[in-house]
Amino acid sequence: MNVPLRDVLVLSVALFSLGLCGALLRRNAITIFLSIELMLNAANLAIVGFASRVGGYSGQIVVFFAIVVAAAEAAVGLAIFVAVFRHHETIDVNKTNLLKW
Amino acid sequence: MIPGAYSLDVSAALPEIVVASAGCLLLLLEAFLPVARRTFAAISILAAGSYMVLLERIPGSDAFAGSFDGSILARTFGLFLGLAAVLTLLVARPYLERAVAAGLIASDGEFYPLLLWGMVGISLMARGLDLLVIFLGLETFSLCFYILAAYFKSSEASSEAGLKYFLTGAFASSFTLFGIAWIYGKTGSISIARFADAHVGADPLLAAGLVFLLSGFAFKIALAPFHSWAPDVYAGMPTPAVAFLSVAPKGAALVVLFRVFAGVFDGVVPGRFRAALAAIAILSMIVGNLVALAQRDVKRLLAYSGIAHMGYVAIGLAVFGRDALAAVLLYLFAYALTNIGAFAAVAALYRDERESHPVGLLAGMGTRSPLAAGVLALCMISLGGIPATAGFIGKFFVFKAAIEKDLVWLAVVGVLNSLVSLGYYLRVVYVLYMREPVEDELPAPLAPESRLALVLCGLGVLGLGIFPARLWQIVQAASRALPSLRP
Amino acid sequence: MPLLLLPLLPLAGFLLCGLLGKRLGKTFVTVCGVGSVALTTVLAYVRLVPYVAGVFSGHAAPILERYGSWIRAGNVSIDFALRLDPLSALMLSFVTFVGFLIHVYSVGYMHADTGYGRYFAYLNLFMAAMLTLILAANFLVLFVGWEGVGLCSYLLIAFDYLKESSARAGRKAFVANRVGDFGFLIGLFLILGVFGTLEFDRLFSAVAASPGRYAPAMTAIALCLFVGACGKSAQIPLYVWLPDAMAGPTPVSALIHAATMVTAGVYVVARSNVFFRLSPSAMAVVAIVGGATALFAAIIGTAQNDIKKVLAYSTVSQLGYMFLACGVGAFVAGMFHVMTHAFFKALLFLGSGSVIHAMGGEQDMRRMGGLRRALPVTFWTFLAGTLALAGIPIWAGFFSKDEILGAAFAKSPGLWLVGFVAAGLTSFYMFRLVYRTFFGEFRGTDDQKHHLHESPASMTVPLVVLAVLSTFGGLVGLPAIVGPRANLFHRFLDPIVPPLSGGFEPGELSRGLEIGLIAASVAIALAGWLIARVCYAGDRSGSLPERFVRAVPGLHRVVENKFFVDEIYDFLIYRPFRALARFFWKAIDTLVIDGLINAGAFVVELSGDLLRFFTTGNVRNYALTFLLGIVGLLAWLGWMGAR
Amino acid sequence: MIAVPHLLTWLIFLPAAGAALLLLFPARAVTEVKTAGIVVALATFVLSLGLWSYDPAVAAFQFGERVRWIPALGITYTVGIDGISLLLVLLTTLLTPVALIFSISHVKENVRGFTASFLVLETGMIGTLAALDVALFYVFWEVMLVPMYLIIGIWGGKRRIYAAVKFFLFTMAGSLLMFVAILYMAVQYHRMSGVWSFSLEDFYGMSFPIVSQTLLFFAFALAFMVKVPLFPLHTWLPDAHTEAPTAGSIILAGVLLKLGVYGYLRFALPFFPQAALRFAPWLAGLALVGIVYGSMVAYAQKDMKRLVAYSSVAHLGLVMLGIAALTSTSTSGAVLQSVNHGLSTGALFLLVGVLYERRHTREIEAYGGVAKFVPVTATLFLVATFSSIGLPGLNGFVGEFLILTGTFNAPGAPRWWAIVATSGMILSAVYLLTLVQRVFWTPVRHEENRSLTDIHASEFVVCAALVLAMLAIGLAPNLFLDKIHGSVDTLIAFVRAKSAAPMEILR
Repeated sequence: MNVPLRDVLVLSVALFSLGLCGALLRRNAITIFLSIELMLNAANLAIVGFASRVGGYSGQIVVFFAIVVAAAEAAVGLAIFVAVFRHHETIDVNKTNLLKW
Repeated sequence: MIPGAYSLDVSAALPEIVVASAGCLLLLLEAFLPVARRTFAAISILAAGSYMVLLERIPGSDAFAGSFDGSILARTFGLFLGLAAVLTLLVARPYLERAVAAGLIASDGEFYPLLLWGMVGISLMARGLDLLVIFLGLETFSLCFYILAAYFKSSEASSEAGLKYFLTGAFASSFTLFGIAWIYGKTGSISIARFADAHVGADPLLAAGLVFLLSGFAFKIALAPFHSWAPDVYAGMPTPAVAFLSVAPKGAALVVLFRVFAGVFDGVVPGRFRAALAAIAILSMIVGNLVALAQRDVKRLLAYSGIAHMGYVAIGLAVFGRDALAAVLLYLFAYALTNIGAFAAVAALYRDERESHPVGLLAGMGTRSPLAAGVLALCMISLGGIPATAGFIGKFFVFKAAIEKDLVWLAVVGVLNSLVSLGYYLRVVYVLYMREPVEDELPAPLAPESRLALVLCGLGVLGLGIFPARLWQIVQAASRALPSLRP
Repeated sequence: MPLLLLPLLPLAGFLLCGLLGKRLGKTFVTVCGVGSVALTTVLAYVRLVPYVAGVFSGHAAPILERYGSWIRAGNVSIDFALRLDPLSALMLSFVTFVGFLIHVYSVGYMHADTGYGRYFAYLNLFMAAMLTLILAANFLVLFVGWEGVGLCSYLLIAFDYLKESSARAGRKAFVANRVGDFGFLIGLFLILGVFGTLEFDRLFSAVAASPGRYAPAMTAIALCLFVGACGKSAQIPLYVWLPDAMAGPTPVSALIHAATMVTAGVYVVARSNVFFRLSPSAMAVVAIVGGATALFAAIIGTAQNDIKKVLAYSTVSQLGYMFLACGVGAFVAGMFHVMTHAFFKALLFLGSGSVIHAMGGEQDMRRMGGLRRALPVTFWTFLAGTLALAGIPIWAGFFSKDEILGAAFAKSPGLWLVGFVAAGLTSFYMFRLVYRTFFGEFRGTDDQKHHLHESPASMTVPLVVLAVLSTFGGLVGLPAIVGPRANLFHRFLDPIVPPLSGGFEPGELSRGLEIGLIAASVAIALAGWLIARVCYAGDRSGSLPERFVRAVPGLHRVVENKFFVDEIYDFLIYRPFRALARFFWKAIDTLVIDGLINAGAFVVELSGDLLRFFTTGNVRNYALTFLLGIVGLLAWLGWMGAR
Repeated sequence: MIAVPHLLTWLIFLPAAGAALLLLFPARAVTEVKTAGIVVALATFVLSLGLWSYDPAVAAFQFGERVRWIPALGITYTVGIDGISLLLVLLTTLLTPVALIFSISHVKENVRGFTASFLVLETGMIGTLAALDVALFYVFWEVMLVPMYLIIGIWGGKRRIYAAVKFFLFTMAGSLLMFVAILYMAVQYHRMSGVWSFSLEDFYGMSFPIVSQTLLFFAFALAFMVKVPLFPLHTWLPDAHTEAPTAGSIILAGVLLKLGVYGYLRFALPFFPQAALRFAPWLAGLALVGIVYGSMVAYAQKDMKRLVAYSSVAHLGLVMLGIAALTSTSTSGAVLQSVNHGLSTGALFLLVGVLYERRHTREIEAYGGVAKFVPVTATLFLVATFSSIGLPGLNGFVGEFLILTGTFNAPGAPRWWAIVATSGMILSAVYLLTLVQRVFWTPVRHEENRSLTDIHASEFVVCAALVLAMLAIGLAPNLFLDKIHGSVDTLIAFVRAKSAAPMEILR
């Protein structure tokens, strides 16, 4: 079956906004990061959608790379969370504000 | 687009490959031959140097099916990048050894590979001719610097810096990707060269996409209002890494923005975009300078000053055009010399990296550590844009470009801001020379590398300030290399 | 022998005394200081005698000596040039001679002073400046001397600079003179504007050639010059500095503040009589100011107890006479009085100096008395001076003052009356001075009485010489009634008052009237003497004045306090000035200007301090600002797109 | 006098080279550093005497040199001097060694930095006076700020930092708009002619429509009015002067202020004649306010250096009045007077410094009757005072007289300008003689003054040099005026002609 591009984009925008809200509203670093991943994938979805219209591979290639990047980000991110956790016993971003003003 | 017509001439990417593999080599050495650590800095410098040399040799044409720039623009940028890298690496070794001695880190081994890979990422970003390469470069460098930000594991500040940089950075790059998606969707291509063919200059969705992309890169450049991360990250991050971060990626991001706008708008930025960019420039200048006035920590101060300076550069972006690009490139060189010089001095003048870096601690350094203090003062004066220093030359050309495009008022805003900025630059100078020392302990003696770095920066700042002609020719030629950019 | 040598010699003396005086000691100073002036005097007469002879034998052509251009810029070009003409010759004759006598006198008077070298340096510098003033061939060179004498008067008044009063008096003198110079300079600017030159020859010949053409501009020029004259010659309202100037050593008062410098104003008015005569109003002003000053100062003089103060006010009053003369067109008479006054007033001051010297610095007449026995020479010479000043016949003052009064009457009896009364007062306060100082019982302390002694020869000889001059000096200017060519002085000086068509003409007097006036002025002089005698001589000395004082205490207080002029100036000028100055500094400079600037700086700092709190340290806020940025950009672009 | 090739370039860069050399000395070698610095400064002075061969008959720039600097923008290193800059250059080269020699016995810490700063400053000042390329001029103009900032801030008095920063920001604020204006003019020139140039004569050739011309004029005038300083932009001056070390005050008053006058004559006036002439009355107004106001505020001061500083406001007001009147006489007088002011006020600051270094207070009240103990100082102070009051025979009078008479008889100027200005002659006597009286005369009030030692040989020598210069100008002013007025006349003629010409490019 053929999903129209419009629906795909609407979905992607919806996902992106959802992720955005999560990133802005949640306090736990991991949750925030998950929401950001959601935004990334929303972008991916949009690209795939466009790619199907544009044709060619470049779109898909971008998406693949993006997914890899996301994975790498996850790895780095978690490492950093651990480092922070060592100091604060928590990764609540409201609590990590030693550096300010 | 025609599939399959790929000429995979690796030589085009040789510089990056060399640097990247040098990074890998260092990592292996770190793992299996720790005694070799003391050579890491040297090797990295070698790599960075060869990067510059090899760039001179790459085929002038675009490689990888026109997704990889080999023009003089790339070479010029490479010069800038290599310079920044070498100076940073010179500063790094003594600094990190002190950190190891202070027990902030177990080893300084991973620092160099990360820096080198970050450099590769930046290089990709600047040389990328399609959005994919650019995005990859962006992410590569970001990932490395997320880690470098958190490099001092046992320092709370450093970890926090890492966390903040990582979260905001990821947040920003998701916007970047989203922007890429829309641009791709609207233009039907990820290759900048093809954007122009699409003729969709006024399309609102494309505009939205561009805004997302812009925001992502403005984040890396630390332009207001996408700047908030910078002060915190600078404050917590190891100083040499900050020196590099405060210069190199900003340059790359600016080049990208020039490329993309030139491509999408076919060289003529529509008035509303120009206005938006001008607004960003002004906001950055004002926020940067005003808040810098209120800073007591030298690294935060330099962060805000950096925001302000990128504001001046953004004037060039708003002006747009060949001379604007040339001016921006020149400004970047000047800024690289000055800012790295400043951070080199900061790295040399502060003993305890666990603590923050209050300006007050610099008191009396003018007599206690004349070289570092002198270079710091010189850099402050250069940042303040006083003639006979590089900083003045940068401003000179940017404002000239603005006035040529009848944006006199923008230039006026610029000079008024540099007046405000003098307020805090002069404060650093007088604390250095006109205040009695507050610490009874003398600063650590300068390591030869830091000496070299400081002297190079100092001479560079003065040299560029007094004899800018040659470099101006180079950057002008480089600006010509950007297709579809009007004079 | 060039004229330039005349000012240069004392200048050399000044340099020698000033630079080497301390090292080489008093003898050296005496030799250089007095020697230079002596030589100058000789040389001056070497030039004078043939010239004067020439004038009387009918060729009065002035001698002009140029020494090259001094200031040359744009349309201004001024040479450094000196001239010798009857007027400058007259001044030269007595300035050098009296100056020399006073130098000699000073050797004795100042012998004990630590500032001996400094004193003679200043005195020589003064001679140099004064000679430049009188020999100048144009107004700017004249101004050099003009300011130079001002400087020396300043330095010499404040000679005893550790005394508050001297220091203040010095500054007061210079500032008052500056106020005059202000007018003088404006006058010079006007002259330059009208004529394009400051050369006396060119100026006066130009005016004489076409008086009608220049007449309109003259009132302004003349009045400006007169303001300068008022400053230098201590006329109302700028006379206040002269009485204070008595803080200086007495020989200085004699030389500068009686004989020479203070007459410079009269000299300038006489010098530029061509200008003045073209402006009746200016003449009127000169005459009125002169007359008023003469009377006013004479009145004050009657109630002073300080011997030098009396002489000071008498000087002011006599200068008034000279201006009165100029004002009624009798310039020659004015200069005549300048000369005679130089003799007898120098004499009187030196005499008083001798008295003060004997009294060990005491200046208050109430503590003197009966000094004629102790100081015979001083007494007799002083008496000669008094007679001259009081205008008793055959003494010098009689001729000059009488001529002035005559001329005044011819112009306006009112002015004559003023001068007439002033003459009476003059003779009164002078004889009052003589009686209180030299007659009656000694009222000083015992050890003062013990130390009373006649001054050394170096002081008495000049007294005698001056006494002779004040006694017979007037005979060069016998009144017209004696014979048409009897008045040598007029024959010599008339050339300086060239005929001027449409210019101010002095009045004519009938022979009878002239005799009557002479009789009147002799009478009033004698009357003044008589009253003084009644009041202050004999056993009932002082009782009459006391009764008078008791009768009108207010009047006496006012007069004794010099009509409170200093206090009024202090209240009207000095205090407001100081208040305003402080206001400018504290209110405008510190509060307004710096206030605004610092306020601006503060606002900038403050806004920075507030803005920094947007960087809360919480990542979520960073993300939020990021988002707001994007929203803002989108909104902006959307809005722009919508248009 | 043997002619040195590239004389001006030598003059400009010899001091800077000397400064660089000094930095190679060990910081401890104080004596050597002092000697070397003084030797360099004196060498510069001796060299500068070569400029005296300037030929006023050729009323054009002489000793000219031109080297391409930033060819892409037609920016060149072009130097040369005319009658207007000649004397100021000589003044600079005279005052720098004076300042350094004076400081021999007074500057203790960081002598190396001190001497180096002065030499760099000298380079900046001479460069500013000699530059005939506007960009070059701006570079030198701003470069001067840094060493002066350090001199005030490091070796200054109690509130030195406040004063230094105030000085820097104030002057900077003035000149930043000039920077934009210069760029604007260059861009315009490029549009008109198709080639880039910042050279003076090319800019002279341009003229602008009155609106933009007025704006540009203000941008330039502001920079110079701050430097002069003209009321009400003067408040940085008292603080800077008061807090600066004596040597700094000498240079600040002696030369830096004159650069404002010079800049106005060299740039603002001939660049924008219509605007300049239109606003000349306002300039004159501010100058007059400066004369009266400055004098009165000076009178109210309790601090010797502040008093002298405010007297500068008054004197420079007179100079600017002469320029506003723009007659050959008044303008020549103004140029000469700025030299005079450099000498007399320099000497005054120097002598105040002599007292300060011994007594360590600038309070007038702390003195009184000291002439008894420091007679030589007192005498020299009197000479400087009377030179500054404008006593005939000394330098001050010549300048004042020319300015005043030139202004009084200027066709354009109302007479009350000169009349008000002349009143400054009375006021200057009032405040300066009051200073003399309160410091050197009147009874000794403080015992510690009895132990004051008189002026040292080194101090005396430099002060005597200044006094000789005063006498030279006072007695033989033509020596100097002849050098000046040729150039002044050409300038005025040019300004008049250009202001009369219609509004378009004259090339």
